[in-house]
Amino acid sequence: MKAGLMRATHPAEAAAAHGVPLLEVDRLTLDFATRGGRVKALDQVGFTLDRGQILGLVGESGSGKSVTAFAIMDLLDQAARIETGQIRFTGIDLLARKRRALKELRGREIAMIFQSPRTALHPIRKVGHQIEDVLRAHSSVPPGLRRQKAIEALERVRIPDPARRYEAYPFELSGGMCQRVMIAMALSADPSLLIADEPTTGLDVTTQAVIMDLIRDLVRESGMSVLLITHDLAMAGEYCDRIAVMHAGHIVETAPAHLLLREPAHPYSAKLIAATPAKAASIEALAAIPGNLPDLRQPQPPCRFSTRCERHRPDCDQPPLDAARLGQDHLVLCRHPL
Amino acid sequence: MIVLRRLAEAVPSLVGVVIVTFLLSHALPGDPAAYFAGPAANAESVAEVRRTLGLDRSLPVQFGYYLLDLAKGDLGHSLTTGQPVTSDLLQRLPASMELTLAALIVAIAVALPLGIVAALRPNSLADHFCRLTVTIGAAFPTFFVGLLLVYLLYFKLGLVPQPLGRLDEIYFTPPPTVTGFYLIDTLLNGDVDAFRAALSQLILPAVSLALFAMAPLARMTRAAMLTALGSDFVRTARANGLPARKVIFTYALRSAMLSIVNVMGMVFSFLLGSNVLIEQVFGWPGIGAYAVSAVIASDYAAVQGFVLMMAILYVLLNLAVDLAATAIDPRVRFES
Amino acid sequence: MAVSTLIRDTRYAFGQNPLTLMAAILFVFLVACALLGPTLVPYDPLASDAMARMQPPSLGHPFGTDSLGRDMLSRTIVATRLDLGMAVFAVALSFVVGTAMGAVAGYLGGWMDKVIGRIFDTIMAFPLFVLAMGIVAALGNSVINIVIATAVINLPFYGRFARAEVNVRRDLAFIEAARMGGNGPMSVMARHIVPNILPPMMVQISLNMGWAILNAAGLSFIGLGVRPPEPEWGIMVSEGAAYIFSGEWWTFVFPGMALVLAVFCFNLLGDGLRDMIDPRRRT
Amino acid sequence: MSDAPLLSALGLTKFFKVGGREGGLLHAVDHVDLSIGRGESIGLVGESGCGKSTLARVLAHLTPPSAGQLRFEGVDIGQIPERRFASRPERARIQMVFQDPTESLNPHLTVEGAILDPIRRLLPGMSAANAAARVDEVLDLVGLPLAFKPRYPHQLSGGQRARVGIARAIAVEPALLILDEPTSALDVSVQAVILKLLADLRTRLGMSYLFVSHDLNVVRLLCQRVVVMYLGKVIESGPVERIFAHPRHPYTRALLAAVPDPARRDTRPPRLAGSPSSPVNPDPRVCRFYGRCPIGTERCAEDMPNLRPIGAEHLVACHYAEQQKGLAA
Repeated sequence: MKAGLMRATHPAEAAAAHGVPLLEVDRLTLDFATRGGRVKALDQVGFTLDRGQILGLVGESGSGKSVTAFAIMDLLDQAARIETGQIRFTGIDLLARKRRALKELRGREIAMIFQSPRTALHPIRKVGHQIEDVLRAHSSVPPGLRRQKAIEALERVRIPDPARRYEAYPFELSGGMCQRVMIAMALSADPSLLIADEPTTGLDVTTQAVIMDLIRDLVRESGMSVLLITHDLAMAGEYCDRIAVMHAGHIVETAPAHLLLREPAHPYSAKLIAATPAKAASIEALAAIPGNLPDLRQPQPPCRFSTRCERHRPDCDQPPLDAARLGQDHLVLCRHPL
Repeated sequence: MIVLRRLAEAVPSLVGVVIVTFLLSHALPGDPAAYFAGPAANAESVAEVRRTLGLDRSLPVQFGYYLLDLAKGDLGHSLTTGQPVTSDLLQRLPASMELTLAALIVAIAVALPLGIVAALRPNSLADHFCRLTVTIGAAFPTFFVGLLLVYLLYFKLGLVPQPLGRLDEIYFTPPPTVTGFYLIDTLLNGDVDAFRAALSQLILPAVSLALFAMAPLARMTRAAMLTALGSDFVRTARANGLPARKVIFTYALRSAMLSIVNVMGMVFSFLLGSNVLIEQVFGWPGIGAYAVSAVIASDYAAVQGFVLMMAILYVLLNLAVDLAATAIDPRVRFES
Repeated sequence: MAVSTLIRDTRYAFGQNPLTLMAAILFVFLVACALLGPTLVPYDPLASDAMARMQPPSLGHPFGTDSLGRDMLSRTIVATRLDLGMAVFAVALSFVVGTAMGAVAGYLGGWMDKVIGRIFDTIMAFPLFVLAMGIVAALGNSVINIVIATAVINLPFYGRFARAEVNVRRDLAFIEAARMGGNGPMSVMARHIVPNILPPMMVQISLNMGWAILNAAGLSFIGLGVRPPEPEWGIMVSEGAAYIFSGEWWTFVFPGMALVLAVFCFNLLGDGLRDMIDPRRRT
Repeated sequence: MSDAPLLSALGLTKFFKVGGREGGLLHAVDHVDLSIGRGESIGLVGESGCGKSTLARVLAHLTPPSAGQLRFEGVDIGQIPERRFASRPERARIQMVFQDPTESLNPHLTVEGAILDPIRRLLPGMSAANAAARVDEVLDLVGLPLAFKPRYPHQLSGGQRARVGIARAIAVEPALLILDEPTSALDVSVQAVILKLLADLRTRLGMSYLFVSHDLNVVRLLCQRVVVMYLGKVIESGPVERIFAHPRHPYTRALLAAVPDPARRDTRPPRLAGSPSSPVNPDPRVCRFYGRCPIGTERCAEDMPNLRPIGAEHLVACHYAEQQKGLAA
């Protein structure tokens, strides 16, 4: 934990005092150069995340949820180009800042964990040393105390016998254990935002539950915020405060989790919920979504779901399409919401 | 423990090597006795050779004698020098080793940084330069590169001494033998001028050899670094905000080293083989040049001895590479 | 792969990498020299001319003449057939034998795999050029034996490659699916595995050709195999090397450059093919 | 005959040798009894490494069992070597749909070629014209337009590839279709379509399904009976409604409690700690779940519980199955 004195100058703290959300993504538009032309991967993506909240970014593969996270982390590959938009962290636009200034934020204020934890850790470096690498980069922990701090970090993510695990290599640990190590690394600099990109994909369902419980507990303990990226609506429903649904580079709906699952306003959200086996009472009740994801190399109508939508009307094709506010905290990108 | 196991694993290779060299000299079409007797022999001397070599006995018995001789370190006598092949080879070995190791060091010193820089900025100028150098380097036969360098740097520009051996013995005296490596022995002897002279003799053959060995090294370094840099764990390191140096060296390079060490075996194979050609070009008094004159003179025992010694050397080098890989990769250590 | 995508990928590979296109043109040129060489050249490559010894490159003799007054251009071009021929036969031999051995070892496993693996290991336990020297020295000094020696030292590359490729694919889901569909081991091999490993094998062949050329030339450079006055690049470089200290550079530079061009061409082609088949493995 | 199950396995066992000289035996499938009725749909669940995929492969005759009996339509097929099995009528009767639709299609075969291959080999009596008609028929069954016949796998979407995989398997009219996580590589929306297709095909063609999955919700929707495996052993089996409502084995309970459910928001069901013990040379006296089990008594460490009936068609391998009613979830 950081000392009280440092806390006072903590940017996240200062931001909270002014009522600024921790993270605001605003009209982010981004495309990729591919062999088949430029792909508009994100179009006017926007959402906010407050302190101590878990926001679920839910969508099918190719919807742009990971790209959004990578844009926040400045981990995009060379083919990607951000056209417009802002990513504001504690009110400061990250895209306008210099690379160097960004580097200081990354890992310290914003940390990220990934899927398939076994390959996301250095295969031939002791996990304890990997945690120490992060400590060395971001904190003023004196070298003599780093080992102790690393073991504490392992303890914090409920790893039994942390002193022994400190010496372990990733291949000696189970997938769930590796994910905890990665969380320990991410949290060792006490970030105020954790981005979790499908953190339980590839893990068994029992391990998944343990990891998700852990993430929720850590949020409660430390007051950090989590951006949870997942394709699993049921999981987002169980663990997130708010959910943003993505479809083909658009955020089609944002709402409190319980509201979104109970009364989805966007036709795609509703279809997605009905297609989730967890929600269906029988196979007959399971709904199929007709058609395929649109080919983003082609020019798109204002609503990218329109070709698959049963509620499609002529005015759906009239630009511009802006998100409509249905309630206090309920936004939907549709002219004819449910 | 792991060292012992690796040693044990090298045994089958050595057995294979011994069997193949035996077969090459004893079981091939044609009359081995005629080979061993040399080109000047008549029917009687061939028969004599056949008897003394035991070639009139059955193959297994011959193999037994062969093993017995090997155990005694006896590889037969050379026709051209009249000396036992073993002592001929051992006397010339340090010259070859010095050249090979020097080439290896040059190759690594150039190829590794080149490969790393190319991988850090794919499709940049540095990358294209790396690709071009490597492709050209791999296309030039070592002996031709050697000749070109001699022609340009010695004959045309006079930058280096005449390519005749390890040291110009008219002006310099060879140092007393300690390691057999002139570069080290001259320094131990405190003779800086001789050191410089030995170095200037060594540079051209070592560079010619290195140019060819560089290609696989640089290629593998680039490929392994690219894989490592694109790997999930490097992304994690970046996301955790580790400094670039840390990401590149501790994270990417360390895991790339595994693949790089693995091509060392092939590099050694190239170096030891090309050594023969380069020694020929530069009049280097090593075992390669010895083998070439033996081949031309049909001095069979010498050729066989050379092949066997090279193979054993190679097996030992590979063993060292294996041990190095084991030291880098904990997964191998934990296998047992 | 469909023909249309193959054409598209080929055009992409050429477009991405003009060097590959250059290599393809060079390849055609080399093949033409190999096939038509003797009919194209201005002089008889074996005819010596005491009046025209050691002449530097000129209009009459673009590559100059050697110590016997033979035209270097004619000799260099005519040598293409022998040099490429040795490499082609050696590579073909090791491709056929090595792939068959490797595929059998990889698919059947068991003791066959162990024995074949041991053979490859033993070959690889030698520095390969040294083994080739030993084989030619033992078998006798002839062109055929150079081909055999070069084939033997290349065996493990094809064998191990084929074994690994078969091994990887043997457990792939589509092979299991083929077995579910009633394919026995032979038809799994012939219809489902071999067509899939052929493209990567082609890359291997192309990369291997350059190496085989170097190897054969290296052997003749030290006096094995090819005998004078037969025109062959390795031996021509070796002959020319004798005049290096008197400055007659053309005697070794032109045959040497021919070697370089040939090897360069096959290496580039191999890289290009690899790009075409798997852009991710680009190195 | 009509009462006899379509497939029955008795003491089916598959061991793998591991670890070189010391020679451990990995008990992937350890004395499993299982029967599949005609037209029945069975779900096989468990975490990765529990042996469910190996069991599916043994049942599909892709890998021979180490021991045990495997009867299919009254014939003991367990000991028939693969070479001969490939040409037996039973080969066509048992078919399989694989996990990854991309990896399970030969990249060099067109859609038509992929479906035609098993028809030609397994239905040798069929004429070329009939075989071609059969291809059209199954393409229609799985909802793929005939225009897709000349396409190669890389020209298809994930959902279309999954359909081709299913078409290939049902083309030879199997009685038993083994589905190894057929939708785990697919997106939710595509998964829903494929699941509905599978349910529809079963009612239309009357096949039996063995549905291997880690997703309990999918099994709930598609299967009548569920079999739960843990470390090579079947630890519970029974009708789907009963198992989901009243799981009796502590592992099954934990598994069900771990399935994400928005309704469970902010509750904290008991979680399983640690990971499974090693499947290599397990102690035959100790319950496989011992050490991770919240109950775990001395008895569990000395006497491995056998699968025993506890209700109608409901079998459990736990000494304390009866006391499990009141606990949690």
